Formats: sequence, C-alpha cells, structure tokens
Amino acid sequence: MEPILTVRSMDKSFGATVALRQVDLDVWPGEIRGLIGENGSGKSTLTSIIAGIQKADAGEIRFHGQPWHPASMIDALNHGIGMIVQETGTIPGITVAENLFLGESDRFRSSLGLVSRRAMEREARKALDVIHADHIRPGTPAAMLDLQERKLVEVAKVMVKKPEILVVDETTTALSQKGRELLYQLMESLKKEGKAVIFISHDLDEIKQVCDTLTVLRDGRIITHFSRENYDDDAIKTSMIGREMQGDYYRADSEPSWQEQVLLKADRLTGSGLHDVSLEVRAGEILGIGGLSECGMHTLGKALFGSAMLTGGTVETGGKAYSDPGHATALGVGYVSKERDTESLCQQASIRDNIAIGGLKHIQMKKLILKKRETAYVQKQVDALSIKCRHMEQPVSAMSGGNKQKVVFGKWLGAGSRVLILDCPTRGVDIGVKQSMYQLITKMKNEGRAVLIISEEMAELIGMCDRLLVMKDGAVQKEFLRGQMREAEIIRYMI
Amino acid sequence: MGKQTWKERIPAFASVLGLLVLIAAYYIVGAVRDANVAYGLKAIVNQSVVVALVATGAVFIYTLGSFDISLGAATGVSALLGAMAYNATGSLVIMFLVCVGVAVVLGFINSSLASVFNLPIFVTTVAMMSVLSAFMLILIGWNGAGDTVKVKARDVRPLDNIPFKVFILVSYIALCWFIFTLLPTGREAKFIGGSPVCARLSGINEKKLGIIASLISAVGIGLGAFLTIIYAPTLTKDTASSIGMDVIIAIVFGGMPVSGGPRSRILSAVVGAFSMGFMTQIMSMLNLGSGYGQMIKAAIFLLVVFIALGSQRGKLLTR
Amino acid sequence: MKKPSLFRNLLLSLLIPCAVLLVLEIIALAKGVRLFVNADSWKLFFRAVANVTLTTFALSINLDSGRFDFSLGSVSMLSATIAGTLSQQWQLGPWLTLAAAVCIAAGLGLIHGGVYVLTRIPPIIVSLGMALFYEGCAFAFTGGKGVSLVTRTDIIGFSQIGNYILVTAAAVALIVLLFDYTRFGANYRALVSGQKIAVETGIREVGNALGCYAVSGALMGVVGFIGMANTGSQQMALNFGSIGIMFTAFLPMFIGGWIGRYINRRIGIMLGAVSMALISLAYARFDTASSVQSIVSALLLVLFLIYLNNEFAILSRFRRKQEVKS
Amino acid sequence: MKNMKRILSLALCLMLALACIPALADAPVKIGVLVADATGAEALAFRAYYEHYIAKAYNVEFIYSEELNTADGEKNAIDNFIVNNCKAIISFSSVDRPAQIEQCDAAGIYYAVATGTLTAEEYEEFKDYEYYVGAIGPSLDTEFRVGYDMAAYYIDQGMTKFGIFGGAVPYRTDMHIYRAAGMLCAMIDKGGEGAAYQGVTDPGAVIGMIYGTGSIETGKIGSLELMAYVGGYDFDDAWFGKLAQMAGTEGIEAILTVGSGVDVLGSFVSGSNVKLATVDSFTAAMGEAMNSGIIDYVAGKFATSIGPIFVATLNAVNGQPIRDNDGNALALDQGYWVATDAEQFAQYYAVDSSSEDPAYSKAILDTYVPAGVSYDDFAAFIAQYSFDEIAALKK
Repeated sequence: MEPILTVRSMDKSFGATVALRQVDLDVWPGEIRGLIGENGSGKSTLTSIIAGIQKADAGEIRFHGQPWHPASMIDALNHGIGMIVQETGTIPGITVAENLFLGESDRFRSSLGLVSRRAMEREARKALDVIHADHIRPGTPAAMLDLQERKLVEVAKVMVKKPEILVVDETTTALSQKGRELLYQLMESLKKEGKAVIFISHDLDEIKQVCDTLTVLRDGRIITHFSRENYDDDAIKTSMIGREMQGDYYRADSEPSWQEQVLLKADRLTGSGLHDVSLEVRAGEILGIGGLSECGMHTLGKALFGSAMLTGGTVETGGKAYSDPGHATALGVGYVSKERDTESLCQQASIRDNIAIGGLKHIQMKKLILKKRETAYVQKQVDALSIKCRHMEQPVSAMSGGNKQKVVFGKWLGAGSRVLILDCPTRGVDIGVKQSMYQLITKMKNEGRAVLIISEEMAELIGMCDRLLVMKDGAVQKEFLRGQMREAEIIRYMI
Repeated sequence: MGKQTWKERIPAFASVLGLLVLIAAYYIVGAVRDANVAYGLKAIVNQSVVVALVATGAVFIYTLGSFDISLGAATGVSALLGAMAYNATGSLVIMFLVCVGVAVVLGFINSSLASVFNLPIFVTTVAMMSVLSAFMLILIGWNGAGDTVKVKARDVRPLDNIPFKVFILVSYIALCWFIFTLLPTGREAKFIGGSPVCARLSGINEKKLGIIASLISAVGIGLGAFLTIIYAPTLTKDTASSIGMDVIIAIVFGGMPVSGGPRSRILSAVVGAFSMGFMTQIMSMLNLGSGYGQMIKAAIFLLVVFIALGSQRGKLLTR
Repeated sequence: MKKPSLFRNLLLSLLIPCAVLLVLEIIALAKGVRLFVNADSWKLFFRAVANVTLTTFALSINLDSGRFDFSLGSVSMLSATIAGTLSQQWQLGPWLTLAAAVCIAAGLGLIHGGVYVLTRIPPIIVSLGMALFYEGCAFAFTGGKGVSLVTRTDIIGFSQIGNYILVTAAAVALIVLLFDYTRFGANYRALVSGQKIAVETGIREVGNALGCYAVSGALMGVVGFIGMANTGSQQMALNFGSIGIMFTAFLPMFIGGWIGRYINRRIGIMLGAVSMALISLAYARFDTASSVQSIVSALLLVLFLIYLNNEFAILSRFRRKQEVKS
Repeated sequence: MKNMKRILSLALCLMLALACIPALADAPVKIGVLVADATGAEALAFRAYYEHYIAKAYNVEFIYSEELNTADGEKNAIDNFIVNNCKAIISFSSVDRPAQIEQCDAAGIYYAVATGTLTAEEYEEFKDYEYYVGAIGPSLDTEFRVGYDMAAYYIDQGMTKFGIFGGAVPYRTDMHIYRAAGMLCAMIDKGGEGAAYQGVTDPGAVIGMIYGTGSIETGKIGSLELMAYVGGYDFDDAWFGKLAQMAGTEGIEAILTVGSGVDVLGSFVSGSNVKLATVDSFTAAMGEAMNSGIIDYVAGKFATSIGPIFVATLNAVNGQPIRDNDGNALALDQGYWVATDAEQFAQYYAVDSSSEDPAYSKAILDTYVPAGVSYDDFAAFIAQYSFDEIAALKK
C-alpha cells in the first residue's frame, strides 16, 4: 500500500522564528492520524501548508505520488485536501451558501454571466444535507448562526468536495457533544472509504479515542509516533513537553474547602440570555461553571464583571455593588476572557504594557508612573509566571497561546485582584503550560482569593473546583460539591 | 531578560531621521539657491509652531484611534472669539482665556456628544467642522468690520517673538509628555487605541478618556488660536482652515500610525510639524510652481510614510 | 423565522425619502413656495440624485472595506479636466467625453489602488497623498486654468433630466449587478467582513482592491463630468480644496445602510441620495443662506447618527411607553 | 538597516536632484509675488505676463506664493521670500496689507500693491515708509464705478429686470461689495421716482447695508426690479440650483455678476435670451463665450496692467524710486477695459495676450526705467490706461 500523502524535509520559518524543521510525515489510506504537540510546536503550520494556506520554505509534498503545490486553500480542496481551521472559518457578512462556495461563485454563473443565487443556495442545501445539518438555511447570513452552526458550515464546505484527506484543526472545542458525534461519524465514514483524516486536538482523551495513530511534534520537529496499541498518557505527555511532568496535574486534595468570607455575590442576574442567576464565591474557593458552550455561562462571566447588558440583578464584592468593568477592577475583580486575543490582550502592545495596564495604581508613586518601578513590577510578574520572552518590549502578538495567557494572568495578579473570573483559562493552552496554570490557580485558592472557572472541559472542572454549578439555557440547573462530581451525571444536567 | 536591539528600535526613529534628511536638504538647497538660511530657520519656527501645538494635543485623540477633522475650524472659531474679546476688553489675558476657554468648550461638546450618544468621533467632527466654518462666517458678520476681525498689530507685537512661542510650545509639549508618559492617562489611551474591547475589559473607562483627550487637545487648539492672533492679528473666515489637514499630515509625517494605539508618541507631532516646515521652505526655494510643487510634496509625503512603515507589512492589505 | 413581507420592506424603504418630502412640503407650504416649480427644479433634483448616489457609491465601496478615501474629489476633478481638454482638442461629443472621463477616472483609481497595494501604507494616508498629487496634476496639466467648455452647447446640453435619470439608473444597475451578482462582488463581500479567511481561501485581495478603486474612480469620473457639463467649466483646487465632496456622502451612506435592512443596500443608498437631493432642492427653493445650510446639514447628520447608534434604547423606551398606555 | 539604506538613498537622490538645478551665472533680481488666487483667469493672465514676458525682458525671477487667504499665510509667504533673498515683493493679496508693509519695511525689501489701493488712513500711515513703493490699481471708487457702469449699460438699453451674482459678498470682500453696490446705485439713479434700495439711496448707505447683511435683497428699485440674487462660492448642488433658478427666472433680462460670471452662470444662460455681464479678464475662453453670445459685457483688468507697478518696483530696487512730489509712495488709480461686443473683445484679446508684443511692452515700459523719471510723467502714463491710449503710446 502507498501512502496518500508524503511530506519530506519540510522547513518553514516566520522571520527569526523557526516553525518547522526537516519534517517528514506519511499519511496512509484509511487512517485517522492525530497530531499533538504544545502550542507553537508546528502542528497548525504543517497542516496549513498541506492545505494550501501557506507555502513551505523547503521540502517536498507528494499527494498520491504527484508533487503537491496547491495555489490556495480552495485549490487544495478542489484537488482533494480540505481543512477545517482552528479559528472561525466563516465570514459573518455573507450568507451560508456564499460561505460554502467562497471563491467559487463562478460555478453558478447563468447564461448571462451573472452569479445565480438560487442555484448557489440549491447546491448549498445539498451540501448541508450531506452532513445532516438540516436546520441551517443556506440563505441565512452567517452572522446570525451560533458558533457551532458556523463550524458545521465549514465542515459542510469541506465535505461536499469529498476530500481524500480531511484536516481537522482543533475544531471540536467549538462543538457540542452532538456536533462532535456528527464529526466523528463523518471521519469514520471517510476512514471506511479508504480516505484519511489528520486530526489536531489539545484534548488528549479525545485524541486517544478518535485517532488510530498519534504523531507528536515539538519545536517544529516530529518527535515520535504512537499507535493505538501503545497509547500511554505519561509517555505522550513526556514526548510533548520534552521532559517528565512534575507534581500533580490538577489539585491534589479531594475535599471541598473555603473560608467564611463571601467575596463575590451575584443576585438574580437577568438579561442577555441569563435567567435569575444567583451565586456566591467565597474566599479560597474555586467555583466552577459548566455547561454547553451556548448555555449562558460565558455571558455570566461578563455579567459578573459588569460588562454585560442586564435588565435586572446585582453583583457585589465585599459588600460593594458594581455595574461596569472600571468599578469592578477598582474593587479588585479581574476577568480573563474566553476570547483571549481580542478581549484580554492588546496585540500590538508589548508585554510590559499589557501587564502594567492592570496595575497602574500600584506602580504609581505620588501619582506618577516611573519607568523603573514599572519595569520592576512587570519583571516580577514575568518571573513569577515564568513568561518566556526575549524582553518585555516584545509585542504579545508574537507569543504562543500559553504565554499570552500567562501575560493575562500577570495583569490581574499584579493588580492584586481578590476575585478572578476565568473564562476558559486553558483554552488553546498546551499541557505543560496547562499544568502550571492549574498550579497557579491552586495557589490563588491557597492565598485566599475567590476563583471562578468557566469551562467547557469537564475534566478540568472536576479536577479543580470546590463547587460546580451546571448551567443550561441561561439558568443554573444543579450544584455539585467536590468529591461528588460524576461526569455522566453532570452531563445529564447540561443537556 | 534581554534588551531591545537597536534594529528593533529603528522604526521609532525613522521619522527623526527623515527630519534630519530634510534639514540637510534645506541647507544644501539653500546654498545652491543662495538663500538666507538663518532667517529661514526663524520662519520655520514661526510657521510650524501653531501646527505643532494643535498636533501635539491631537496626538491624544489619534492615540485613541479616532480622528478629528474639525481641529482647524475649532482653532479658527477660538481665535475669532479671542480677538473679539480682546477688542471688547483690551486685555491680552482675557483674549488668552477666551481662546483656550472656547476651544475647551468646543472640545467638550464634541467629545461628550460622541460619548453620550455613542457616536463615532470622526463623523461628529465632520459635522462639527461644517457648523464651525459656518459659525466663523456668522461671527465675521456680527463683528461688522468687513471681511476680517482685527486686533491692533502693535498691541500684540511684544509677544510676537520666537522665545515666547517656543516657551509656549515647549511648556505644552512638556505638559502633554507628562500626561502621556507619567500619568495613567497615556497608557490607557494607547490601550484603547490598540484594542478598545480589551481596554474596557481591563477596567478602562473609554468615554472618560475620550473626553480627557478632547480637553487636552482643546488646550492645544486654544494655545494655537492665541498664537495665531499674536502672529497675524487679522483674522478671516479662512483663518486656521488648513490646520485640520496639516495636523493629520504632521502626525503621520512624525511617524505615528493614524490608527493610534501602542505605537503612538507625543513627539511625533512636533517632529512632523517641523518636517513640514522644512519641506515648505525647500519647496519655496525651488520655486517649482503650484502644481508641480504639490505633486512633489505628495510624493515625498508618501515616500516618508513608506520608509517609516519599515517592515510592518503583512500578508493582508492594511486597513 | 418568518420571512418579512415584501410589501412591508418596500414601505419601510420608502419611509425616509417620503418623510423628508412630506416635511419639506409642509415647510414649503408655510413659506408659500413650491418645491418643484419648473424644469429647473426637476433638473436640480435629478442632478443631485445622480451626484450624491454616485459619490456615495464611490465612498462606500472602499469605506465598507475599511479604506477611507479622501481622493474622491481630486479624481473627479482631474478626470473631468483631462476629459474636458481632450474634448476641446478633438471636439468629442458629450457621450464620448463622458466615456473618456470614466476611463481616465478608472485609471486614476487604479493608480491610487496600485500605490496602496504596492506600498501597503494605510489607505487613509495613501488617499491623502493621492488627493494632493491629483490636485497638483490637474493644476499642472492646465497651468491652473482649468477647463472652459461654456461655448460647447453639446456638452452643456448633456444637463438634461433624462440623462441624469439614465446615468443614475445605469450606475445603480451596474453596481447592484457587479456587487451582488458577479464573482468580483461575491469576493468583495467576503473580503469586507472576513478579510483573513477570504485571503486564506484563495481569493485574490489585491486584484479585488484594485477593482474597487477602479470602480470607485469610474463613478467619480461620471460625477466630474456631470459637474463640468452643468457649469461648462472645471475649476482647479489645491491644498485639499477638493476633499469636500466626500463629506456630502456620509449622511446618504448612513441612510442607505438603514434602508439596506429592508431592501438591497445599494438601492438604499440611492434612496438616501434622493432624500439628500430633496433637501438640496429645498435649500435652493427656500433660498437658504449657505451658513444656515451647513448648520442644518450637520445637524441632520448628527441627529440621524444619534438615532442609528441608540436605536435599540430609543425603540425600547418608545415601546415601554406604549405598553404603559395600553 | 534596510531603513537606513532607504533614507540615505533618499537623501542622496534629493541632493543629486538639487545639484542638477543650474546655478545661474548672472543671478537675476528675485521678486516675490503674493497671490490670493492661483487659478482665476485674471490671476493666470497676470502671472503669464510676468513669467513669460517680463521675466525674459528684464533680468528678474518671480517667485510666486501659494494661494493665500489668511493673514498668517501672507506673513509666512513674505518670510519665505525673505529667505529666498527677494529684493522686492509685489502683492495681489489683501488680507492684511498694513502687516505686509510693516514686515517688508522691517526686512528692508521693497513692497508694492498691484491690485486695489490702500485706504486713505492706511496711505497716510505708510506713505513715507522708505520701502513702500506704492499702489497702482483700481481704487474702491473705481470698483464701484465698474458695477455702476455695467448696470447703467443695460438700463440705458431699456432693460428693467435684473439678477445679480454677488461672488464674495457673503464673505464681505470689499471689492465685490463695492461692485455690487455700484450696480444697485445705478438702478437707484436710473429707477425714476422713489427708486431706493431697502429704503436708502445714498451709495454709502447701500454699501453699509451690504456689509451688514452680507447679502443683497431682491425687490423693486423704482421702475426697475432686482428679481434674483445669489452669492458665495459653495459649489454644491443647492448653490448650482440657485444659479440655474436665477438664470431661469421668468422675465429676467440681464444678470450682472461681480466676477467669474461665465464660469458659474455661462452654461445656465447659454441658449437663452438672458444677457450676462461680468468683471473678468481677456482670455481665449472668454473670447469664445463672447463670440457665441453667452457673455455680453466684460469689464476686465488687462493682463499687462501690472506692468507699471513692476517698473516702479524695479526702479526702487535699482535705487531710483519714483516718489510723488512730496516724496511719498505712489497711489495711482487705474481702470478697466470694457468690451461689449465680440469684435472689440478680439481686439483687446489680441493685444493683451501677446507674449511678443503685449500692451505694456518692454519698449513702452523702458521709457520709465532710467534714473530721474519724473513722478508727473509716470502718473500721466498710468492715467492713459484705456485701450486706445495705450495703442497710441505704442505708436
């Protein structure tokens, strides 16, 4: 048997950063190949080159034995390799049908040379039916779909071309259980047809469940391969981070604990999809919020920081109510957004600026911000969180996801926030950094801060929280205490 | 931890280098064309000081990522009212206060309108510009002395000297630099310009900053208006009308991104204003005629921006 | 989701122009003036519709993609200047002159776009530079004299209601077709709201941007020609004297955006332009002083924007009041 | 590094380009020219005469300012001229003449006014300034007269229904207000019993009224009627609409414009019976408009009318200033040429636009260049400004 795809000696760098070096890879018919590695290890770069989004600097790709030089993503897709990208791959301002046939409107030209929308929507219907997404209408603007529906549109867009190789890059984080099942089914059927899937995920459990073989990348190199028979968590993690993991992954203790003092109190929050949500977080407590991605928990996070449009309810910390982020910040509440790149960081700004902005009050001496004090302040956070950088003037845009998240943590920890609202704090963060984040969150608990974790990862919630609130349709369904959390039961309240 | 290499710092100084090149060119052209170079330096200070003042203040507005096109008209209205106040009272102090006061009131109206009603500042200022230009015409009508509003030249002449102007400019720049660098205001403004959402979620009050920026910029406008009267005490409906565009050009020339954000710098304004001053002198020494002169000016402008942009070019087209 | 009826959409689309007409007619009645009194009024109205519609298209094509364009006025001026000069030299008729102006303007737009994609300077800055450059070109080209075609009865004769309607209709039709029913348009709309994704998918952004600048230029060529044919002359402007025309396009653009919820956005822009043309006509008929005009126009712009940006709050307050009443 | 290279190469290019500008062996006398208008037909005709005739005939170089409309602009421009070592400045810009004179006097360069004149008080203040050469051009009285004559021309033909285009009247520009006032006063004088403009008949009062409102009211003036008025230079749809409306006013017979009549109204009167009169200059385009009957009456400053002020300035630079008999600066009035038919226009145009032998040719001007030219001779020369008188001089 011949591999469908072979990659030989591929190199790629972005400026001074080497993303891939001398990568070799074979993809065989009928296999689901997992790619795993820390952020910046080169997974996305490798697959995006295969899928025609970027060009390699050196090396060779052969597809079915022929040299493979796709001109673009659409070109690659038309010739048999399709990719579902990590970020949102739909364009909000155009319809579902137009998204499905992006760059291919020529196909629907009528005799007059004009693009026929009707023909396009008819085709789109068919494409959506292929993946059983019956509820999505081709004429709807993509902006009106939710995250999951949009992902499904992307899936349809790729699947309608019947690709020989399907690349799935971190797609499942945006999907609910039902959406995931659908995707897995599609992957299985491709496998049965003798086609191949390249699957990228941070979720080790998921990747183990889905993939037949696993390829580990680190620092732009292929480190090793695992086949299903010899999957071993520790071995995989060790090869990913290049050293053995020290200490606990999640919290070590298994009993719930907190102090008396209530640090965050929300009373009957209503509006923007929330219905009568009340909660309390005490000092030294880690409160988890779980649910499906559209259950309202992300809105709740914003609402607790005073930045959601509410029609009713109050939020207070230390007995003082607040309703805007400025006030919240002043009262010692910090918020880490799920949308890290756009909402928690200013991309063009330096590490220094991003960390210092939260703590200007602390840096000021007689109202003045002196560079020396600022440097010391930032340096303290950089050291405490071991943020990897050449110098603090580096813009954060060039950093990896995990490092970026550390900068965000640094901003709030430096500011001395007593209450931290963390929305998907480990989203897109690799295992090594994840572990240090969990250790950090545990440390915050021990320091007597109130931590609220909103997460779509069940394992993380179970592993970290003292108490877990499960949400559905904008309301709290059920409360679990540490030690009583059972995944199956939790999921029952979610759906 | 490492330090920034000098290479990484170059883009920040490209505009200063540009100014140095222009200065060199000025001396060379001056020598070839047998010009009075020393007098020219004085002229450049005189001609650039108002733009430098207004532009320095405007850096705050630009840093926020917004854009004010009514700066010129605001300067004009402030100057007209200042001059009328002087004619009514005979007091330079009152003229000064009216200039700054009117500018501050206008800035406050502009920014609070924008913040109360969530308007995009640019469009608000487009409307403001046409209202203010119309208002200037009305003021001249009220003044009832032909097509101008005049202050007696000899009354203001004692102040029309370079040391006084440089003193005002340097003090204002120092004030702005102080606010921009040593107070949280500047940091917060840069953050808003870089990412408004992140700024809001970091607890920064965008509306408050918008008003503060407008007020700081208004002080620059008021000072600019005051110096305009001092320099040329006969005001017309067109007084200061070119300042709005000059300020944009100066700020860009000075190496600041028009979209504001973290790479904003206070000194951009003054560097840009003086670059323009030198360029104007060079053009006038070359005596090229209006059309060709303007074409070359445009070409140099684009060239300088192109160079200052350095290597910050991505795969996507800039927006 | 229920599909809103076509009738309701049409009604809402016509709401603004009709309301404007109604208000103006009431003022006219109070003043004892008639809005449409003779052929001149109709001519003014349709010329304004043509000018504003085309200018607003030209502005919004690039502005929707985040590309500010200060050079619109200079493109219209320079293209009219060159076309007018050619017309004098070769005695071109009005339609040929118009064609020349359109081609030249498209070329100027293309050059502008070319400078932008080559240098990657932010578009607003490029447009400032190009505005200065084109003003300088026009001045140098005619030695500052501009163009006088006042004796060319054929060119002046272009200023007919029929021609204005023809030009406007043709432009609206072409723009709707181009942006809603061609590959160029599909790619354009994709780039507007999803630049990165579209480029990664393989849509050629550079070509599309150049196309936008060329189309925007071509439209300004028409505007330039209409202006020149109207007065029989093309005046020169220096030092950004030409940028004013851009500001006239903001209000119709916002109105067009609002109407665009109910009907094709580009037809919305035309209806916005109709509203503006009515207002221009009213200024002329009521003999409004130009300073009053500027102030009223600015107020209208601000008021409409206040409504747009606070629509949700305003509407919900309004609804609440109704609930209280009932 | 790349940036450095770019900047250095830019600098080198600039320097090379500059080195290519030839340094002239016999350096000409540099004269700065302040202009308030860079694009008007009249301004361009003036500029062509200086740059294409005078600069060649005499060893001088003219440096033009940009279009000026503010006092600080004027001041900047004069500074630039001083930097350029100009020996004299001829001014067509009038925002703040006293300031211009003071500035030039302080810098020790000669200053002359080429259009318009100083007010009486201003003249008193500056007449003995060493570096103030003087002014030769139409006084405001002459401007008033131009408007008056224009209106009278049509009233005398029996026309009774008029429109006025007021140009810069809303901006309160003196020249245009005086011309417009002249038109109104002609109507008052010839409007028969009880003719008055807004209840006043005295020219001073009419002028004051226009200054007050920045506009002109329509209505009956005795037996005559001012049916329509438009002012300003808005160049927007409404403004063009107002102009078209004026041209289309039922029964209107003639439209009198204080300036740029053909540019703003030509197309609207084209093909109608409405007569159009303007104050402008003698250009080819205007000639065509005259031929085709679009324009009917042109009062114009002839392009070479600025020859004498050049001579006076040159003499001052050469150390032989022409001062009046009391040693004061010049203040001489100069009028317009008026063409009322195509033939006359063609005649004027031929002489005025010639770059070989213009109206004020070197031969004529040279008479007044040598040392010891008497003030009286020079004044007499200026007074003979009409077309026929100059033609006689040429012979």
